[in-house]
Amino acid sequence: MKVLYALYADPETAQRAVDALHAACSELNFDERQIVIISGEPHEGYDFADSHITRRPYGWAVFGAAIGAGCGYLLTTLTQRAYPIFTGGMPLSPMWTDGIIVYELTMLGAILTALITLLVGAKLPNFKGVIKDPEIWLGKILVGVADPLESSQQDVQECLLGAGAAEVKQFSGVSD
Amino acid sequence: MAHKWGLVVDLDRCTGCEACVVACHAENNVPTVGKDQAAIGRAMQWIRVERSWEGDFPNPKVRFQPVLCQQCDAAPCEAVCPTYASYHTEEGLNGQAYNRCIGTRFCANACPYTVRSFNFFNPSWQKPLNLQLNPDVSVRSVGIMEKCTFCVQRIKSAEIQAEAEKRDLKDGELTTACAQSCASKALVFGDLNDPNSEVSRLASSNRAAKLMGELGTKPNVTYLDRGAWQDAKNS
Amino acid sequence: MERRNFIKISALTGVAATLDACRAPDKQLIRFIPEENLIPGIAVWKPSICTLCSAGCGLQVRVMQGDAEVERHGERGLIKMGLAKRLEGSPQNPINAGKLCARGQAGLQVLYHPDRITKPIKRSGARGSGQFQAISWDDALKELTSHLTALQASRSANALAFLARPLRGQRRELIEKFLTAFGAPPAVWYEPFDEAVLRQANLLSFGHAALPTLDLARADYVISFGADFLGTWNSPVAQSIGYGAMRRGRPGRRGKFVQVESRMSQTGANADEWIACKPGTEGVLALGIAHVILSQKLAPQSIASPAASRAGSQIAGWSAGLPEFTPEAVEKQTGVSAAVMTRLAHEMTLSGAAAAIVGGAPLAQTNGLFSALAVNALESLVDANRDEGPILGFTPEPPLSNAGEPAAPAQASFARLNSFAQSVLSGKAGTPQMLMLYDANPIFSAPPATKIREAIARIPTIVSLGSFIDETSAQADLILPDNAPLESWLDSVPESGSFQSLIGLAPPAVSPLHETRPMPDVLLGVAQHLGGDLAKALPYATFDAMLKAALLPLRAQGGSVAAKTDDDFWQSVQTQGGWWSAPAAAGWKSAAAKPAAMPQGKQASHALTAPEFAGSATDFPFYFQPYLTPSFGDGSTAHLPWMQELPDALTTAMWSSWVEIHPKTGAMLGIQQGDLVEIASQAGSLRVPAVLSPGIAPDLLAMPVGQGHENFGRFASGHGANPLSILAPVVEPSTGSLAWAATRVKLARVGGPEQAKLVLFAGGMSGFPHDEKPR
Amino acid sequence: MQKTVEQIEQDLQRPTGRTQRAAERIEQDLLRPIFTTSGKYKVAVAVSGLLVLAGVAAFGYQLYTGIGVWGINSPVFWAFDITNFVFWIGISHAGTLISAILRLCNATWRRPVTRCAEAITVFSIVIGGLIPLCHIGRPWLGYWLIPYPNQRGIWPNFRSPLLWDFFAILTYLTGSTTFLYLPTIPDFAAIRDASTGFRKKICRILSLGWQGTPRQWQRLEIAMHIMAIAIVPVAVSVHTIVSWDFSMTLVPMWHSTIFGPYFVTGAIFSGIAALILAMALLRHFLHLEQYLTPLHFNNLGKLLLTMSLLWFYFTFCERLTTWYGNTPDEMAVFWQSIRLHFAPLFWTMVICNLIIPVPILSMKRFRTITGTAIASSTIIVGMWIERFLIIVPALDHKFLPFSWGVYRPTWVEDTLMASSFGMMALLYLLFSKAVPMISIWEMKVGLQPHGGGIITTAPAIAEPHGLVLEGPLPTDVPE
Amino acid sequence: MHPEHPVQPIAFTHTVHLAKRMQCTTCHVGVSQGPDAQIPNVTFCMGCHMVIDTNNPEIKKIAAYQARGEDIPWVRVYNYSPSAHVRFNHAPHIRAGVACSTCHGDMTKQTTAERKVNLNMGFCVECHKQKRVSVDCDTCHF
Repeated sequence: MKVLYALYADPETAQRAVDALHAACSELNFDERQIVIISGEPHEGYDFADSHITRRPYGWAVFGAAIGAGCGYLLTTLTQRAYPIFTGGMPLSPMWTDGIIVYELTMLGAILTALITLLVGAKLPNFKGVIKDPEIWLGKILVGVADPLESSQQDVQECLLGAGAAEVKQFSGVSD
Repeated sequence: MAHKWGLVVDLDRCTGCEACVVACHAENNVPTVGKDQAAIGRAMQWIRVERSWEGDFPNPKVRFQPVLCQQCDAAPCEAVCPTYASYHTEEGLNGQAYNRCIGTRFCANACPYTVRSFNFFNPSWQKPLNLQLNPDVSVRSVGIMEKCTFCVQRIKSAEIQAEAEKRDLKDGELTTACAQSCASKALVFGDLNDPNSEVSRLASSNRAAKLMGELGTKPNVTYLDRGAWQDAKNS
Repeated sequence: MERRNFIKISALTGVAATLDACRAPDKQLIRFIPEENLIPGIAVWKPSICTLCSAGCGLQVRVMQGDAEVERHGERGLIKMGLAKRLEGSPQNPINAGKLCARGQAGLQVLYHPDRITKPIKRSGARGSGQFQAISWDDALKELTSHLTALQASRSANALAFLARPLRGQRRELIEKFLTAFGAPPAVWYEPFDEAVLRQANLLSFGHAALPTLDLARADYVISFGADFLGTWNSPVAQSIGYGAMRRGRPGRRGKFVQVESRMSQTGANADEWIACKPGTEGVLALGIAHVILSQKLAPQSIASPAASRAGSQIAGWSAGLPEFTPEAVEKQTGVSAAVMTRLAHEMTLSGAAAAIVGGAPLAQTNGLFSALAVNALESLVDANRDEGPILGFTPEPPLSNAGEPAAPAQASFARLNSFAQSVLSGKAGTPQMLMLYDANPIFSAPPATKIREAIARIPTIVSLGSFIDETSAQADLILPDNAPLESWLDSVPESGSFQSLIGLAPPAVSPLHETRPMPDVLLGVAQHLGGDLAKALPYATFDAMLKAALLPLRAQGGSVAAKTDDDFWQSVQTQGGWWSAPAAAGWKSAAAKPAAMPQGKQASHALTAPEFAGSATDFPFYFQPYLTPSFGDGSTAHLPWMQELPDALTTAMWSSWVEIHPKTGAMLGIQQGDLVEIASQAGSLRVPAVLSPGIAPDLLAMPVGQGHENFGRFASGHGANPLSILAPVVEPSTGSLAWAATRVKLARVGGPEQAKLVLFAGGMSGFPHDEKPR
Repeated sequence: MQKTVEQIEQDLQRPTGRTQRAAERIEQDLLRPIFTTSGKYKVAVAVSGLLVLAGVAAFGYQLYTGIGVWGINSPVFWAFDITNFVFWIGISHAGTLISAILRLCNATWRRPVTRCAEAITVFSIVIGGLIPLCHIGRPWLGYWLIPYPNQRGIWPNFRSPLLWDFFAILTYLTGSTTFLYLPTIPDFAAIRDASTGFRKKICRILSLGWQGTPRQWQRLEIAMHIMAIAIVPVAVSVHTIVSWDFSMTLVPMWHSTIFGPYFVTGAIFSGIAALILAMALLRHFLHLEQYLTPLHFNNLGKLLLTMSLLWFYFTFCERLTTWYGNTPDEMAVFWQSIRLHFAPLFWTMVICNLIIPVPILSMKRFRTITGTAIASSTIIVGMWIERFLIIVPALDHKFLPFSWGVYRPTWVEDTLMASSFGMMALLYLLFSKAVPMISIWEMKVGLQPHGGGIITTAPAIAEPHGLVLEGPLPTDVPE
Repeated sequence: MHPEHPVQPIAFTHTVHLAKRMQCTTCHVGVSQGPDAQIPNVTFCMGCHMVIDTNNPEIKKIAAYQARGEDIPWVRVYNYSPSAHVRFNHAPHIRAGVACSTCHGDMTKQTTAERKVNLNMGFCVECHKQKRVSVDCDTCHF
């Protein structure tokens, strides 16, 4: 995977670069998804940071919680009926004590689904094609285009430089 | 109708001779723990004779009270056991499955009567004392909680015998080791579901009371209070 | 690999599991061919007799098949044999009717005790060093017979002494016949607490020199002067059965029980009314009550009855109505108020069947006989001429000539031991050259003044026939170990406890575990070997032959065993565990009830003498009462772990001994619960933890007997202290028996609870009376 | 081999803008403890390692001989073991609760505090989870608590509070580990890029190939938001369930409704104290003076003050209702701790938890770093005693006076307790070597002028509140 | 734990004995009366083998044992680990008509006995449930 990119010091210039790339993507025939944006920290409130997507997928967590609750209920009731052993003059699976276990598994379900949705959503763990540049960790924002066509490489560089980058770099090959 | 084993302890007959304590040790392989362990409060007794003083010289009063597992119907020790070592059997006993016990000791803390003994070390019977061990009862190892089982091995063998002879268990045919050895007949064992058994008759006497019955544990051991001399008529 | 094992081994901490699994398996012992064919897992109940106290209760032994490590022709191996698993009372025995006391249950631990001597041993080190080496039975018997023949050869047959616990039955017959045939003096029958005073008193009052049998089940009122009849006195199991019936056995009737003692015993704890009186004045109190009955004519018919006149005549001033025992005078001496005495007198005479019994500490005073006679007089007043017979009676004599009962009145144990010891120490001609021991431990249980330890040390050869090494048998040169009671033929002639005359008989319940031989067979073997009139006197090869010969005449008596031929009789006597006369015939109206005829000649009536105590009241301010406990008795069962770990009824102490002190006395001397205190008398001193208890008179100290062994097996040695070791040799003059409650002591605190190391079962309850009312 | 400090400083040697200079400064300060191991660190690891080894040896001895080597007896079947269990589960509450609540209400000063707190939580819940397995009589059968299908057809008894404990700790452990791990993913990526050799390989895996695309940041933000919401009720439920181990029984002074909130308060109380202590130590040894500023200690001190008063409120409620109700069984236990055998311990507890901390924490002048540290250490001691005084006196004097008991600890129990502290220290030290104790990217977000998002939405002033970068950068090159 | 294939001192052949139409209870006498199915001792074996097949080397071994006064040290095949605290009782099972092969496998195909059937708790509980017998814990564990 070959990436042509440039480093911008602050979010505003990065935003301009991204807008420029968006504008130029049709005629330089590369797709919007090929635009690569990497930053060392989240930049809230900028378009390029997809922060406008307001959909907060709590749905998955609630769904996971429901699964957890189901598992809790099945676990506590079916197991007692499988081998009924009476204790303390209580019913086999009293509602109150089973409720505690159902509650715990509900929360466990929620937590695990939160974790899973993160990993799926952020397409982790993927070890291929990790773009590395030490400067990201110094507050710079990397904007670039992945695998531009030979023909449009030059135009992409101009576009990046036009937005205010000092230089255009190239990243190629598989990360170590 | 399933049996519901119960015991009546007549405090007016109990003389505090502790024959029941030794009979229980002999019948159920309860170990002796030696002087040092006994000194830190680890002597193991499934039935103990509690003694309490009242008043002072020259007329002190003493009260003996044998205390053993009350086989409660709503036993606080059963619900808290995580592995069903402590549970309620079909015959109204508070069962203790030694193999399931992992030694959390929660049951002993939950029991208001403190009648559960714990094997802090592997019990040892120096040869040939081990020849005395009763083969009908298992020998518990370190880390296991044990308690009075109403001599469940005697109950089981009597039931198997009765079933072999295709008849019902007669009242008095089956008794626990402590009730068998009690000279003054203070301990009477029997089936509470059988209305005309001796234990049912005694349990309905007007002297009957439960040890700490107000805790709601519904014990199956009934204590007959010790009447004063004058009211001999309403025994 | 089964999944469960895989989980277990790979479980969180495999360390324990692996250590467990790789423990070296028992080295593979060879297996012997079983000698009995029992069905494994099925229990067989065999009759036997309990020998751990003199009550002679009948046992049934649960025998099941099990693997035992035994030695057969020199090789150790496993064998499937019948093993005793549990002892229960034998249901048909009239004494204990299926019941058994705490000590009786522990008979099993005597059989399987790890410290039992397993084969004959010969002393290899210095005497008392405890070094023995095993020898074969043949060498042991050869050595024993060589010693005996040497004595016979040197015309000093009277140099053989035999020291044993007072036995009853054919074993006593065997020893007496052996000694007379050998030409040796009669055996020294010794036990520390032998109730000789009570037998003498009963002989005078009722004409029977025996301990009384109490029919408590019919009693409505029992007053007991010091007798611990529910714990250690006389026949505890029979009396407990009676007590249970007295309390709640008869709907609508509940007997009252009054205890008079200065230290609350386990029996006293069950009393409706507990009366403390000064030690030694119990007899005076009884006469005070008798005075009220006589003066107010509360029981007119019985006053005139022959029994009352016989028992009463023993007391000076009886016919004059006991003028010097007015309640006020008695109150000054005993500390019990006159009002209580009059009330007791009225209650006793109005409440149906009443009885007065005496035993224990009151008789262990210099005026013990007087106290016994006084209580017997009161007993005859309230218990005489009732149509269904008195509460206090005597077991009828067994209809056998040689039943093995001691000739009445037997000399007191202490007197016999003392004279034996003095004769040995005096070194005159004819002093014993050889001593044979059987089940007696005087070095532990005799007061130091007898100097029995030095006396025994002086005897050249000592042979023990017991099965344990205790303080006395440790001095032996040769030990021929006896079988355990459950492994031998047993017979018993109980002195009291049942209203039918009774002879217990039981075959061995289990076959011998070690290379031991029963003591009677050893003596019979030696007798045959020595020949002469010994062989003629004891013409039996084994002890059961002797038993059979002795008991066959009973077939004619009918009783509990009906059999046509001798063999049938012999079989059914064994299966029943003994012979007893039919209940109806033996009933109350027989000779037991009527007092024996008045002996001719003027009976010397006894006047009150004040009790004397060893040690002046100023140097030794406290009375001292050693008391018996159900678990140890005179210390002979202290080696059983169940007994050591059985909490004492009143103090809940275990594995240790203690002294009971009244809290006020303790406070005065700065003694808290569990402190280490020193008790000193004229004869010695000992250190022991203190237990503050409300059930004891402030001027009295009480200590349990049984602990303080220095050499009695792994469970008994080194625990507690022995109160008998500080007793002064005060004796009751008429019988010569030891007045073990007549020693005064002084008390001082010497340490805290850490040094004392008192072990209480009710650990947390340091003080008493705690304010919570029991549930 | 790890890069030395000098090498890093070479790599970072580039002219940067002012915020870059601050970000660079953060990068350096927070990565320094990872790459440099000072002598003191080695000594600390050695000591705590020794303690842990002693604990393992003591446990091996207990396993081989039997649990009788402890001082527990009848009726005191629980003592040091469950005291330590409740103590460590209590300590674990502060971490997640504080960082979750502070995250939810966007307190800007929380940034340097969150990871220290979450680390305490995870390690103390690990130790707390280990203790029940070591205190049972037959530890090799501990796996029976897990509801796994087996040929016997027997499942655990779900009505037992110990099973609730198992599930609660399971959930809380998963929750708090995730809550700790998620924000460290970007930091692992930073370390991955800044390190070589073995550490690089580890961090490559641990960072799960994190790049930093806006989509990833946004997903991380959402996950953290859900976690923060979910972890708070779980934390509260864990210690309530631990309190139900006691209040479900009939034991006098255990069977009371106040135990749930009382234990949760005590947990947060001891948790914050532990957090303050940990932060004070980190600040001193890892030279994070500029990140963990007196402001943090001031805020946490105020929180500690409120918790101290709340704790006293609950203790007072419980004791008053017992005394006023005056039932004989309860009073037997009550007098044990107020006046009799356990009185000295009880009053030391009150002094440690109330009389020393409240004056220190209520006056701003004393609420300095050392002040809060002193208060926290006494509170930690006080709270351990409080758990001990809940368990032992109640078991000692339970119902029937005949079977009252006396408890004395043995050396095995003391060693196990000391080794639990040793294990906490060891885990914390190793963690501080593996991961930056303060989250780097969160600090950088703090630098952003207007910062956005749940993690960033606070109106951050240019200088993150409290972070004043005085003095020259160590790598400053004269312009 | 129990070896999968226990090696016995005498290669006893159940096959041969069962072929001779002997019943299990001929040797295992105690099975219908008590908890243990008794293993007979050497005198019981020699009762027949005094005359039958005396020159078989295995029978000579038995005679040697008897001569030395020793019993045959059979290696135990069926037993529960002590930590299982199981009190198995043969008699009620035999009275209830449970065939020996149900638990011990088809002995006609086995020389020395081996644990062909996996006698774990599931096996027993399943059978008890089918036969409507109590599966209460204290039926087997006490």
